[in-house]
Amino acid sequence: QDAENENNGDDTPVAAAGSNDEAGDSVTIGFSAPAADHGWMAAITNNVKALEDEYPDVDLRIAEGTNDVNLQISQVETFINDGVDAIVLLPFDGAAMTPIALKAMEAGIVVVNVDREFDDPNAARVTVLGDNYGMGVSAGQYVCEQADGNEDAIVAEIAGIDSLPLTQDRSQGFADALAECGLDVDARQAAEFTVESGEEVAANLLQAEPKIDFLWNHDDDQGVGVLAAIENAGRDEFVMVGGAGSANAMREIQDGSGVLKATVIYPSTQGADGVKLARLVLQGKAMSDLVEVEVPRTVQLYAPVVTSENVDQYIDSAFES
Amino acid sequence: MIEDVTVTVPRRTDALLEMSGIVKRFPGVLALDGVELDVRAGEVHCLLGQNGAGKSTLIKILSASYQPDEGEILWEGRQVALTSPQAAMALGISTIYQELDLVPDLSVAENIFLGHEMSSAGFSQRGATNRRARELLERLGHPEISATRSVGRLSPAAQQIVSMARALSQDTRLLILDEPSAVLDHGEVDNLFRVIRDLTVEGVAVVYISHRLEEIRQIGDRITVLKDGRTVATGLAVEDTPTSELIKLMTGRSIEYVFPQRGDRPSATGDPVLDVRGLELSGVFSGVDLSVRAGEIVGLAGLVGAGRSEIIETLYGARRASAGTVRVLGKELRRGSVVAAVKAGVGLAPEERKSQGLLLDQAIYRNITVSTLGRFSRLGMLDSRAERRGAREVAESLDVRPAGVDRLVRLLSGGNQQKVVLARWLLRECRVLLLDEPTRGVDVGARTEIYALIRSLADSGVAVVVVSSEVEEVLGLADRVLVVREGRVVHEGPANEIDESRVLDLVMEGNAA
Amino acid sequence: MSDQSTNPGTSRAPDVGAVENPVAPTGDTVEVEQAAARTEASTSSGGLMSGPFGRNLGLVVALLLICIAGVITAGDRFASVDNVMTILRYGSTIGVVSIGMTFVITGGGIDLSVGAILALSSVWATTFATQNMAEDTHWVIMVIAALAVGAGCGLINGVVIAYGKVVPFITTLAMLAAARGLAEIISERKTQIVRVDGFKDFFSSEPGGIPLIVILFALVSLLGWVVFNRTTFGRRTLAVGGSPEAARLAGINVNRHTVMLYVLVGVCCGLAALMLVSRTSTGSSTHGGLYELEAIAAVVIGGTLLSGGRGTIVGTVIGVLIFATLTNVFTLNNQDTSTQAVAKGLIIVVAVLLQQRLARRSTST
Amino acid sequence: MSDQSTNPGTSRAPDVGAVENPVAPTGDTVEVEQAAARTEASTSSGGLMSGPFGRNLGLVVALLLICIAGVITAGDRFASVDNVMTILRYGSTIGVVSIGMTFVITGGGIDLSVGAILALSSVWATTFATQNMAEDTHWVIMVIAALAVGAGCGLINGVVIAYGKVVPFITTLAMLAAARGLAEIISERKTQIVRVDGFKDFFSSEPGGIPLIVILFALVSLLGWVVFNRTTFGRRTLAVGGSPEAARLAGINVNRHTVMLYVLVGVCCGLAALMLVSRTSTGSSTHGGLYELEAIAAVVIGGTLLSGGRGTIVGTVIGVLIFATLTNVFTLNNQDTSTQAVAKGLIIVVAVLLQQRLARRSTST
Ligand SMILES: Nc1ncnc2c1ncn2[C@@H]1O[C@H](COP(=O)(O)OP(=O)(O)OP(=O)(O)O)[C@@H](O)[C@H]1O
Ligand SMILES: Nc1ncnc2c1ncn2[C@@H]1O[C@H](COP(=O)(O)OP(=O)(O)OP(=O)(O)O)[C@@H](O)[C@H]1O
Ligand SMILES: [Mg+2]
Ligand SMILES: [Mg+2]
Repeated sequence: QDAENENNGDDTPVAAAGSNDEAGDSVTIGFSAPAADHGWMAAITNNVKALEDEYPDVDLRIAEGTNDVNLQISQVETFINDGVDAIVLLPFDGAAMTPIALKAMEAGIVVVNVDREFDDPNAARVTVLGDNYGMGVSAGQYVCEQADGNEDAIVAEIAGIDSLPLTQDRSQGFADALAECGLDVDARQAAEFTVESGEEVAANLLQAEPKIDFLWNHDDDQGVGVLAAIENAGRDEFVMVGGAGSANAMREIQDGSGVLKATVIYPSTQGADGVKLARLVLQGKAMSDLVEVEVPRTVQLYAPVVTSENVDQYIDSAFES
Repeated sequence: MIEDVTVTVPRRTDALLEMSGIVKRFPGVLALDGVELDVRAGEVHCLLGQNGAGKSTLIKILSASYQPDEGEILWEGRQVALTSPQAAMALGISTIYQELDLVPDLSVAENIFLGHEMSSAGFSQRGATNRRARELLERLGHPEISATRSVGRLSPAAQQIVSMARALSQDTRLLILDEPSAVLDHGEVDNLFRVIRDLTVEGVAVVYISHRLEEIRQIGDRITVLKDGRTVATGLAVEDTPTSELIKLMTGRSIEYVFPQRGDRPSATGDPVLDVRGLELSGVFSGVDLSVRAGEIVGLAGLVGAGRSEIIETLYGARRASAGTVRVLGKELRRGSVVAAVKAGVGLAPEERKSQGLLLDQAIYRNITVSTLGRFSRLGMLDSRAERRGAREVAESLDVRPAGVDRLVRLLSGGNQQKVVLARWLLRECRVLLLDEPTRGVDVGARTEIYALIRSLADSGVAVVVVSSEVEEVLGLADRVLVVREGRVVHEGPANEIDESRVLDLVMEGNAA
Repeated sequence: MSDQSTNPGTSRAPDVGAVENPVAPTGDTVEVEQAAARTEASTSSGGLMSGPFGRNLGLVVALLLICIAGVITAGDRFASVDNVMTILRYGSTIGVVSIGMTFVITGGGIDLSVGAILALSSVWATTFATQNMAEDTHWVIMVIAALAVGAGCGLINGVVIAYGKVVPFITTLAMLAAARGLAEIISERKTQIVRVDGFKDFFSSEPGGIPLIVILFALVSLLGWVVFNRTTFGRRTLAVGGSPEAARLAGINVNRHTVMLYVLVGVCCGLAALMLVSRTSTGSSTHGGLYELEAIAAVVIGGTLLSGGRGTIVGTVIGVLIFATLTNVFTLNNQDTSTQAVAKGLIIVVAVLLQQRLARRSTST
Repeated sequence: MSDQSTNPGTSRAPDVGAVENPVAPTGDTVEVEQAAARTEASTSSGGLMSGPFGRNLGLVVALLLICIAGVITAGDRFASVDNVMTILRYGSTIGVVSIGMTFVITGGGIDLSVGAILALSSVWATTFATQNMAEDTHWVIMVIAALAVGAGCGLINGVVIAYGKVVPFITTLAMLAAARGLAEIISERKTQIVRVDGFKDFFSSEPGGIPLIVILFALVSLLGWVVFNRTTFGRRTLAVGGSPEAARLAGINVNRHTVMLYVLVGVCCGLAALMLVSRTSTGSSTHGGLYELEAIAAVVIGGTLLSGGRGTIVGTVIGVLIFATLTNVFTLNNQDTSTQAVAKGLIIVVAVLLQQRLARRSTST
């Protein structure tokens, strides 16, 4: 309470960001996400957990990660029953979680939608989006750059779980960007975001395509398996681009001796960003670098390409898969 | 009794059922090869034949559980095609199968009416069903069987009654009973016969299959004999056909002595090989003392349900005794361990041959060597040549038919299956052999062979314990007899000092009161 | 020739009397007692209250223990009407599937394709075509579509199993792959959003304060109980599962009955699909993931014999509630997935052991 | 009867014919007939080659058809040594697990926890502690760790099943949850990368141009075949699975044998974990996802009876190859996952039907 008062009376103009970090009213925030069955998703949850120590004024309730929308709905119901102040939701399936999110909003709870978008704008106060389409575009543009006008280059793609909308978006962005420079995807297989599936799919794909020029792999976690398959097959004639941006992939890029030359970041801090924004909304704060006095409705994160040139800039914030 | 029947039953001569030229092939087996059978209303027609002669196959064709490959069936003079069990039932053919076919988790009443449930709009009429079931059970003389009890809880004998009730629950014109008496004791069999007579008076025809020839004498009117899938005699009048001739028709040879001669037994005075003291299984039996010497055969007589099976299963370690000791050659066995018993040289031929004794879907030789695998292996590697040779030797010495140890046990006749179980322990050269109903469902020929085999095993120094519901068998085979009633041994003494009626008295005592 | 109809004593030991004969020393001493306990329990199925209660004592105790754990760790947050509704709403979908699964398993089969059928039904009911038709006519069209798809898949399963003689495990595994694949193709892997308001309004209504899907689950359970225990269909299911040969000889058309069982579970999946569609307002090829394992687990924990011939609807309902409550208590306590998984594994085994011991005690006195 | 006893060649028939029964389990009513057919076949089977071949004719045909499809659609890309190695490498991990699964299923059990045990083994073997230890001592420590973890999990499964009398389905389902949860806790849900070079070098070596993991799979299959068909252990497994009660009364220690079966499959999972670790150069709690279904499918398609008592190692190996080749052909043709799933479902059913029909024909002539 002392801290709170201090905070209120504190007008130091140093860094507005700093003042946002200072303790405010105690708030309870529920967090629910899909099952942490791969590195990126695990990093999402870990980053959220880390906030608990950072903000003593936030009481974080983290529900079990699940890929069953029925269960995830019931978790949100539990949050509503509990009367939490805000719910940060990374839905397994955005559309499927919309009704319950609406219900939470109706109950006066601040809902922050992360990563996979609801199909009703009223279902969330703030939406934090990674840019899946943009991620595909970034990867495609990088490939175009490297192909440098060669329209015969053979491009392969190893996607993530194919039944997720985000995978569709990434592939769409990739295809659209390639089309700009006259390329297209010659072989595409979907893995399951796991190391094992990455290895399996890559081993077969490499066999199917005796010569490849570019390979985009959607996810660096399954990428560990893809790289293993490439090593097993003794192939090195192509350039591989990763996705998500794990520390592992960045070390690989830094090292520069392998096929992996770049990766497109898909921030694993989205969940944590969602929690931070929820806190700001609840405490009536704004994003201090903006003039705007309210937290904006939508925040879309940027999907930069990391190459050996700029890897040092990103490697420290990358997640360990 | 028999005279009564022949007087009161109005004999009709017109055949209710005629089967002719019935052929049934199974892959590699010609089970029926032109069988003839005619059955008249109101008669008890007995079907005789050795194990594997084709009796069960024939009646399964009659109940439309199998389709014949050739031959025709006339019902009241009209040719019929029995295409499904329902079609047979619609004609009024009810069957009690050799292998009890009941659903353990349904109640008695539900089993009785399974397939022709009393229902309205799909809803079971439980009240009416139970009432009808009780009536049927009462008619069968077993009002004590609760209609709502689940069948799995009943003793085999009671299950047999339920099967009967099931057969009677429909309008029956022809009742087929395939070895119904195998699980019944004396009193029960008499009761069964009473029911059968009541039915024949009403004009129901009965086809009766049994390996106990004295039953045929008691209940039968006419006889058809099958041998190797062919009819060797049909329509024989029971009164005019001596048993010896029946045996000859069935087996193709004459059998003089059913039970082997007891030799003089010097070993019977030696130390006991098997010594049981104060054995108890709480709630089932208690205070059982039993000692068997090398070369001795001890018989356990008693009613079905007296607990004889439990006694030998317990001393074998298949159930954990609540008190008492079992010693083999002076060494005490670990309680509740079959492995220890087998190691010590004890062998058991269990009561339920098919489910407890045999690996039905495996070859004969594997069933024989399953307890002796160690002998045919080095460091766990089997020498299957030696294994087969070993198995073949025993199988041949027991005359398991057909020869050849690669056949699946499932396809053997009951008698030969029993020989396979015996062969297992013969191969193991065990010191103590426990036999539970060794001749249940076994034909006269094989029965004689099995008796002889048991005797010769004893003569070679094995201590044998035999449980049997046929008092005659116990008295004929054993040297010493123990009578068991309600979990207690009520009499013990040499077999030749007690007769059948005395045993029956002992067994019934208390039941009658 | 008619080789199919000529076989006695088929896959099970032919001697039914002997197989489950209480006199037989089954397994070992422990098992004999269990067999006795089990049969005892099923004989006393006379009264609705006394029977199921004694029989399911272990389960009820397990459920109570979980509830007590919930109250201790989460207090009023656990023991509130809202929370109970949350648990029930969550359990309803899988519950309806589990009721159907109880029939199939009791009838001697198994269905691994329930989740996939659910997904396919949900997708089919929410395709643009169906929704357009529904808008033009009535949303009941969507309901019919879902149920018909479920029934159709069940029919295929049933026919392949009963007449093609392919073992249920393989048949339904194939259906799992095929139905989910088809759902993905139809939906083009997109989540399909329900736009028909009548449908949404109906299914998310809460007559008397109780969510409709919970009411549906209750109705299906009740109906399931009646069919299972009070109709010839239910009794024949036990016969077909416990002893197909005996059932055949009793004149039951075992093949047809088998087909009906799979159609039944298919229809249950269709209904569950509708419930999930209303809950999520979407149809998706990812719906119902791993429902097969969850449903089978609930059924088996409930006391239905995996090898067929013995089943209990009440047990299944309690089994479903145990899993739903357990998950809820974990959520209330902020447990992470991994600890939950380990704890769940332990709890499953302990519940079954408890159930066995208590069932034996309660019937051996 | 007499035609039976004069059947020639019974005495010199080698035991192979009888060991692995030729006919796939086919539902219910056809079985006795098949049983008869089987004897027929086993009495007349000439040698080692004809036995497994005739018996698995349907499977071999299915595999050939898939290969032909591969050659037609992908030509040399399919029919190359490299591609064959790709298929084999892919099938090796699941293959080793399936060999173990064949034993458990034949012995009357089932193991749903194989994937989870594999994950736990892989994680344990690659924890930093172990890796550090391995650097200090020798990478063999990692091998021992993986095998020991597999054996330990199997031991727990076996003891709970054999002595606790909890049905295998529930026990191993619980183990599935628990082992995967534990794997996540140990690895903190991170993918653990193998840093020990000796290990990598050894496992990714290709003696004679054949990848070591393929050689391991071949060795395990061979060993499995020998144990299954030529040892007392294999023989007892058949007995225990066929009729546990008869086996027990014949003096077999059924409980101990059951425990050994689960330990065996556990060790197979440990070995498969090492293979997967070397192949992906990582240990992860996500390894082995859905292996339980894949392994069971391969085993059952191969002709092992799901209810126990009859099994075939050769069939299992062909079953594994069918699935691996199928996946490969789909990938070569750039098929999407959904189409693959639908096609796989159809192919599974067709393969089993084919197998049944051909096995019956080949043995009834
Ligand atoms: N389903 C079947 N498949 C193959 N052979 C069979 C089948 N059923 C019976 N057999 C064979 O047909 C013959 C006749 O068998 P059946 O059961 O009719 O004999 P049975 O006279 O009833 O003998 P028992 O007195 O032992 O009951 C036997 O050789 C038997 O092995
Ligand atoms: N597991 C069990 N559960 C319930 N009752 C049982 C069980 N085992 C045996 N009984 C009952 O115990 C009694 C003794 O049966 P048992 O079979 O030992 O008698 P028996 O003298 O051997 O008769 P039989 O001639 O039929 O073998 C019977 O009434 C039987 O129903
Ligand atoms: Mg017979
Ligand atoms: Mg007995």
